[in-house]
Amino acid sequence: MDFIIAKYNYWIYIILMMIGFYAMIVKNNLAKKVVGMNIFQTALILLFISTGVKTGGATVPIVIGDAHGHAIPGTLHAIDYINPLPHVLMLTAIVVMVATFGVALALLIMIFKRYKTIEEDEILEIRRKEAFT
Amino acid sequence: MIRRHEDIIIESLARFLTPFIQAFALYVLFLGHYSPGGGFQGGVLMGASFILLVIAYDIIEGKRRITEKFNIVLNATGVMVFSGTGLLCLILGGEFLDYSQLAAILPVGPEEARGLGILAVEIGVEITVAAIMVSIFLDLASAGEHEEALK
Amino acid sequence: MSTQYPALIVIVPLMSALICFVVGWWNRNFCYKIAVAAIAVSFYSSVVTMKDVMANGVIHYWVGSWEPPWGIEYVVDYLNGYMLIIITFISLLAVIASKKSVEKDFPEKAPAFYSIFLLLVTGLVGITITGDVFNVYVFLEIASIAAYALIAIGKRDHAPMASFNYVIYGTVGACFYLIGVGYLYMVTGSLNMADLAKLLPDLYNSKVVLVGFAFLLVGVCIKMALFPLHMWLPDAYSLAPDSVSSLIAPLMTKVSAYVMIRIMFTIFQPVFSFEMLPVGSICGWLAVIAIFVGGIRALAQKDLKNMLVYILVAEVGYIVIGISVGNRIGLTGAILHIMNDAAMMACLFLIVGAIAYKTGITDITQFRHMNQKMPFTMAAFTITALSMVGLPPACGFFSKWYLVLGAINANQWVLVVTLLISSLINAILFFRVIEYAYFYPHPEHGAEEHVHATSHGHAEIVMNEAPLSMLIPILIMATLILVLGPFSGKIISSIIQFAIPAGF
Amino acid sequence: MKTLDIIGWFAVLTTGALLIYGTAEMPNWGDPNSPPSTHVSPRYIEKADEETHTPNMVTAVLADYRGYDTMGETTVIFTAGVSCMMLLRRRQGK
Amino acid sequence: MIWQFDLILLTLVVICAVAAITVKDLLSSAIVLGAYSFLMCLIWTGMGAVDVAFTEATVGAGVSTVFFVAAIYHTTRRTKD
Amino acid sequence: MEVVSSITPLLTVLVSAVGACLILATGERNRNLRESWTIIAAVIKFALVVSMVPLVLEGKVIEFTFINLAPGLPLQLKVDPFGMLFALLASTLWIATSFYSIGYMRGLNEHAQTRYFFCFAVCLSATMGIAFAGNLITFFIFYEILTVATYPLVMHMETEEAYLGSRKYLVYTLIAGVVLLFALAVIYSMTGTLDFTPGGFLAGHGIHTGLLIFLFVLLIMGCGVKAGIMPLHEWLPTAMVAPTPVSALLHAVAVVKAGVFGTLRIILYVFGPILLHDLGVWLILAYVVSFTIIVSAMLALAQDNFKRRLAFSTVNNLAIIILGAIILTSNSITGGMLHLVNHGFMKIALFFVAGAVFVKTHKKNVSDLDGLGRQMPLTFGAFTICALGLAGVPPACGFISKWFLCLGFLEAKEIFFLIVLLTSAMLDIAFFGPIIYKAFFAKPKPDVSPHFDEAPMLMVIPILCATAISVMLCVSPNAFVHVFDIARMAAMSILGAG
Repeated sequence: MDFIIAKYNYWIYIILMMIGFYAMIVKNNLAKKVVGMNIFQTALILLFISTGVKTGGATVPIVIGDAHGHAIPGTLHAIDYINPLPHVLMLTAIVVMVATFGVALALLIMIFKRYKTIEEDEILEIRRKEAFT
Repeated sequence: MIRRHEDIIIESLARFLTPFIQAFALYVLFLGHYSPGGGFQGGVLMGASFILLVIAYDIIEGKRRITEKFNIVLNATGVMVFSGTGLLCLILGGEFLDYSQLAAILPVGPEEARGLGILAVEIGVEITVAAIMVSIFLDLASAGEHEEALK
Repeated sequence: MSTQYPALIVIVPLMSALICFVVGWWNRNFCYKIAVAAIAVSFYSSVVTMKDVMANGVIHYWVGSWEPPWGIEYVVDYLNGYMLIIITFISLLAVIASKKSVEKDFPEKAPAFYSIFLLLVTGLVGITITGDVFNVYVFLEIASIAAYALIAIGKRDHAPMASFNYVIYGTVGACFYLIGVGYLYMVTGSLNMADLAKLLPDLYNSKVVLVGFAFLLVGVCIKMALFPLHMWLPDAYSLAPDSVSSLIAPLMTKVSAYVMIRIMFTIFQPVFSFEMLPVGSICGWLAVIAIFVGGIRALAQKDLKNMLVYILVAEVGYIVIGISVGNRIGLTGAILHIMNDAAMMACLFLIVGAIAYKTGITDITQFRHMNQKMPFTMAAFTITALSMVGLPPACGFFSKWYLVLGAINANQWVLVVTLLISSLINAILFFRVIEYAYFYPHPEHGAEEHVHATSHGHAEIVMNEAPLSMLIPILIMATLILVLGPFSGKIISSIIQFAIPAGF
Repeated sequence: MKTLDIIGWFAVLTTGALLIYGTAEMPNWGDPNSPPSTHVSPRYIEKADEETHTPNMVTAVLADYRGYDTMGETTVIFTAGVSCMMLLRRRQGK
Repeated sequence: MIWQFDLILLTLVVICAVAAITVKDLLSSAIVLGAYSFLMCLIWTGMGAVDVAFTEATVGAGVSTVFFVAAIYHTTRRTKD
Repeated sequence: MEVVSSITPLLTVLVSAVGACLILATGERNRNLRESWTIIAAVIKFALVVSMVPLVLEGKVIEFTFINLAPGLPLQLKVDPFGMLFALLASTLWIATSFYSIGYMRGLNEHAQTRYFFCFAVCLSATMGIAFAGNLITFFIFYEILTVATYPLVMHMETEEAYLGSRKYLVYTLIAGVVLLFALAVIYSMTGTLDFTPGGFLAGHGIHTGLLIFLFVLLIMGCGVKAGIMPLHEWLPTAMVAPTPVSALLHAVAVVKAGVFGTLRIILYVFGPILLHDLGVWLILAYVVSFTIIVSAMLALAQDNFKRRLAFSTVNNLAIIILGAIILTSNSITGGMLHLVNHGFMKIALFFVAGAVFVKTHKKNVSDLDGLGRQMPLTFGAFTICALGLAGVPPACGFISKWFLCLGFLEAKEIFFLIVLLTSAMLDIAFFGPIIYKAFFAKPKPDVSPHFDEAPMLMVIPILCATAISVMLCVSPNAFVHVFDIARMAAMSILGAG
């Protein structure tokens, strides 16, 4: 039980990742694939954020200091703040996510213009028909 | 294609909100050093303000506010500011993106120069993100038919 | 830091992409020149960097002057420098050759096209030059997104669908890679390759490291299109515009192969990859299947470009065989084959582009009299084909030689036999084309070919060669294919043997 | 159910199983002594303000220590924007 | 951080994810995806990742949803699965 | 053995490659210039080869190394007596074939002549490379170039039959190449060297006996395809669709001789007599080639197509050469090497005759030759001398080589193989006899004019020259370029070292 409680974030991340992955490769609707892609990437972000967490009084990674916000050098301790590195990485990952999302949607529109559908099996059917004629 | 519905409440609300969102976007950008936020979040907000206008009015209005060529220039300018800052550092004799070199041309010490360098690149990020968000939205919302939208 | 050239390799194409995009909005003709100039500078920088590496050893360039593992560093060693030269050189030729076909296929998209083209090159060199695992992911995404877009504008009808499939597979691959990075980060707290290499040996028994390694590898294999994960490749590459496939096809898979070598030999030690895990044998078997599946599917194609992309699937198998045998000679062969295959694929795709540009023909059965219509192009094709078949003195033979030697040293006889049989499959594939192009007489009547009788009664076909901007890259590439072969010993003794991790 | 679906399910379940297998030995959630909290990040927390004059460590790391990543990120979004434009718009430039 | 609250959020996230890929209307899917992103951003705030949460709130719940709706506008809402 | 470093071997190889480029550059525009390139290259090549003869006779080895392909694996040319022998044969015959080709091609007004002459020159380049190859990898490289360069020549006619023939040729030779490559890789990874050494280099590396036998089989298969050893000869008769000069090239100069040359290199310079004796495989190979000798001679009897009959005769003679080498006595090796040269001269004359007949009368079959001998007396006179020479009858040089073979067999007390040799000589007479008889004594067919009507001079002169050299090599084997001495030296170097 301890095993499950101590890592419940990780279990949720695995579940989300499997859901996203499932949608990406099994779903027939292309838009659903894109949704799955989004869920997949978000789950990944959850994984990274979870690695940075510190329990035991650590706070957000912004220095608590004087009126200007700056702290006296040497007074900061790693134990007091949450690890900022995963956050940085994930900011990048979110950007990548939205960029991929945008391109995928643009492709979706192109595909719809061409085939008038975004169901994969119907598209394959159209392609097969066109290959014969 | 987004059509205009001439709904006075939505239109005036959007027009009313836009400056506030933009101000907040700038706030997020400049306070990025001291609080959550920074170029990326600010940029998305900035972009969102234009997107709001476009949704409330239509693409024609949106393109009146931010013309296509201006958008194109902004797109590239942001990344250019970022990499240009880096290149400036390189020209000043340091490594690429070594902002402490900016102290040579700014009246501050290397640490503060780094802080200012961060601000500079955050501005670059903000510009690009804002412009690109608008650009992607316009492309998606019009399915690429800007010209038709303008007719 | 004495030299800034490593930074220029990446920065110049990147900034030129921005300039190109803006300038192109006002005058479209500048884009091509900017792109060529930018990649030429990048190529020059990589040559200088490589010389520096050969003179002074490994270059560490700390971006932002933060020492690793806190900052990001460029690490240019022999393997890197070698890859950078290959990438920039082939990009240079590809961009030079792209001029006419861009003008023909999508002139109105030229600014965006060249901008994305440069971004793709940026992504590829960025992946190669960096010494940070997360940075690899970022540049991988730049390259991938650029590739999605470039593939989707293909003239052929189904390109967007192929590109969409590529988006899905590519994202899965990149995400798997990122999961692997996350797992490694979780147990080491570091993202720097050298630092990881130092920290990981103590953790080799950890399940987390094992899973991380597996995900890294699977992610890279998707990007590389190793056998069961290759489904996206044939469609995507064959439907891409000709000017794009001559860049993407030779380089994307090779760069992924480079990342694979980095993962297996730099981040992890061969001890882990080969002795603690059965990676070698799994990859070896997959490569064998890849070679046969690629070869057999290629046999079924009538379209030259479709044939080439299936051959590409098989060629990936070669490189993986070299990596998976797990000895020095095999790895030498793999690294050599990265170069040779990049050269051959670039040449073949350039030729396909040239032929399609000039005659619009891609169907092999319509290649009659191609040798008279486009003699230089077909001569280059013949040289490349012989190289693909593995006939000396073209370069394909030499990498195959090392691969075979490596497989023999590892006592992997199945791999040896596969390599040998696959050259026969390649022979059938390419001699079929050569036969059609050179030996089929009787031009079809009513076709648009300019046929007229000459003095001695034989029909002669007017030469209709590709424009110089296409022909010169093709000829350079073909010459290189011939020259690189005999010089491969020199390349190995001066570069590749230092690129292989010491003590392996 | 199509064969493709079965392969898909198989892939999903394999991936999940592999992840669960790996999770068993992960450091506990929020452990302040886990390697990510002790190896590289302490320097960011303790020195970022001093070295870059930026109290928000995330910003400092994002734009300075790993500024190159961020440049890559910006390039990614730029690439996406140009891609969308190239894919969807008919007319570009003159 | 209250772990019960956390647990509820995580459960909700999973429910939203499942809903987003099973619902038969793409527009609903887009909205549910927005909700999913928003819940995710709450979780991250709980973990102290304020910057990431901020970004996710603007991007995931905001702009992405708008993009998705815009794209659906030009394709179709219909889906078979 | 003293080693001299010189660039001449490289020049020898490059001459025809440069010639090939010039031919291609000249093209159809100026046919005389194009063909003069061929002649010039051939003459220069011959001069270069001959210029190296004195050095070889002094017992020196001329060496040239281009570049190291890998540690212990140089791309190297080395002129030793055996290579010299082959180079002499090839360069002499190239001159003859060049003149003959011009006559033949112009006589028939063939298409794609530039391609023909280009490939021809490349072939010769590759043949020189094979002759002078200093190690197996260099040998292999030129061997594969030869394969590729002959493929368009076989394909030349561009008929359905030609496609089939050339495809078959390509399949056989490429598979052989792959097998050879495999064996090479194994040997290299076991021994770390591939240099040809008189008396063999494989012994003493601790390779398992089974593997050695396997390697021997692979190598012999690899070279045996081109040499037409019996179960692998299938491509040879089908490749007869090629134009006659090509067939002459295939059968007398380049391809099959390269195969035989390679086989001899493997027997004598890779494995070596001692190792082969220890392994006991020599006897098996000897039986296989004996089988080839008898069966091919019988098959030749059954052929009506003139060129196919000659093709089977070639298979027969090649097997005789290999038999001589594999018996592994000094005399038999000398005999085998001499027969390599002698058969080349005689067989090329025979093929030239077949081509001359075809150009003149468009007749392909033996049964149509009735009375042609009286119409073309010079041609058929040469034919008679050479055909009898192949059977071992003086005054053509087949006599000398067969004599030494017989001596060798007696020396080794291998009476069975002696009988095989003599039987094959009988069969030779049996299948050449009818041709001679028909040509001179049969009643002419109605379409044969009774007047003297020789083929073009460009074709007759090469025939006469080849015949003259054949006769001269019999009368005085050492007169011309010391062929006999060179062969003797090669044989002695192998057995001396072993």
